[in-house]
Amino acid sequence: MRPTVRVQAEAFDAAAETAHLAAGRADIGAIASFIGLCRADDGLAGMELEHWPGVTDRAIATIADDAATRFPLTGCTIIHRHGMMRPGDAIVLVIAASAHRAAALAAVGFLMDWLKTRAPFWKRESFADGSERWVEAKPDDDAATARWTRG
Amino acid sequence: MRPTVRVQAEAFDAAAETAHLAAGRADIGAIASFIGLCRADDGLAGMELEHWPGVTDRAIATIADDAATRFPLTGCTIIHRHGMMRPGDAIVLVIAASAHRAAALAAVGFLMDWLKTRAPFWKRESFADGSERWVEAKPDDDAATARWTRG
Amino acid sequence: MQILYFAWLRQRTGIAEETVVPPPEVATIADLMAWLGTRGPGHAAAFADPAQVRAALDQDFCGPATPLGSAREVAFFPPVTGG
Amino acid sequence: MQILYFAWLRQRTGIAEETVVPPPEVATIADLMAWLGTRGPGHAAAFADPAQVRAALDQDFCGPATPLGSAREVAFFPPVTGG
Repeated sequence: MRPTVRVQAEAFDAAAETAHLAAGRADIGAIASFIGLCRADDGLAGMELEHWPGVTDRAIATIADDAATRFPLTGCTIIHRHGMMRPGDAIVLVIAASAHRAAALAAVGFLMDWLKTRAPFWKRESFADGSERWVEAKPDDDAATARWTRG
Repeated sequence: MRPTVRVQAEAFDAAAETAHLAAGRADIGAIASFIGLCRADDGLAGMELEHWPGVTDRAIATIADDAATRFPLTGCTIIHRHGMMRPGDAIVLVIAASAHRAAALAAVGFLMDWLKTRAPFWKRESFADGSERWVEAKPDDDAATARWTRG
Repeated sequence: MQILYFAWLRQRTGIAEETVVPPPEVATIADLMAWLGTRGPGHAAAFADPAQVRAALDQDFCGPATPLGSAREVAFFPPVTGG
Repeated sequence: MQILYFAWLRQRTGIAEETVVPPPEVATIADLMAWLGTRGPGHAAAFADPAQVRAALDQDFCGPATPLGSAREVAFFPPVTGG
């Protein structure tokens, strides 16, 4: 199983990516997916996602390969956007396909926890009043990621 | 939040349902979804899903309302098909939207566990050699559902 | 009293529903299963292993010890397999 | 040695990258942060709280005690906030 990983400025088409994972197969019983979107909290006007070209892609590919060894997946797709996001924009897409639902759902949870805490992205929020701030990492996200290394 | 619940013979459009949950909102940070599909295991040719008209719909609506009290969701959609499924066909769609990813992902896991063990559907598999069998309930599924009632 | 059968209970009894008037000593779901099992070979096959049969009384899922009370409809079916 | 800055480290230093030749006593990532912090007020602001700075040595994430060895590229950035 070769994961699909893309870091891109363009919007993605979740339905097309899902169809691509399932095309021509009859061994998939479960497709779990996650879309992360830009919220308009606190009068947010936009959010700029900075990445490290080349390195971010490879870091995500490593995480995807790790997921493929942890869970019996038939396919896995991760697309993470960079650049300026507006409220309502979709930022990240994770899809995991498997014979069974538990593996597909767990893989998506695992991948999102790792993307949050290990993929080199930095978010700068800009607000209607012209102010800006860098988003700080959340201890909760680190704790969520630590779940996967315990035991 | 009013969940959307449908039990129908027709195929569903996951992308349209997702777009419907997100339309006109900027308070959604996470959309988790699950699609269950018919696998071609053991030469399966088709799977007939029997339901209890009226009662199945209400049982799913009750589960969806329960999810909405357990998790801070902005929206939730459950569509379950009945009738004859062929390998590769999508059978069930669950989508949960929330401000944050943990709630959306947990709600989808919760809903799938409950659909598997509490929603009145019965599956009859038919095989290439003409044989048929009723799918038996899995102890694993009961255990998965029991997770949500512990503690 | 209306009885509904689903899945292999419908297949074995050969009917989706029937109207019955059980005798007064049939007081619980378990009693009703035992009594219905005497109605013919198909019914006997359907209720041969009561542990594999689930029930709903007036559309509420219930266990075998549940009293029938003034129920108008009882449904019998195997453990569900949705999702 | 090539130094890369991301996010608010880039903003505070005012540069995305620079080439430096640290003195031989600069042996670890922590040493390098302290030394870079002396290069000007922007650099001082960037490295004012080293606990908030993460590093990668030749594109591998590493801790502050990591020896620089013969590294060609060191990147500095805040804790990541993807997803």
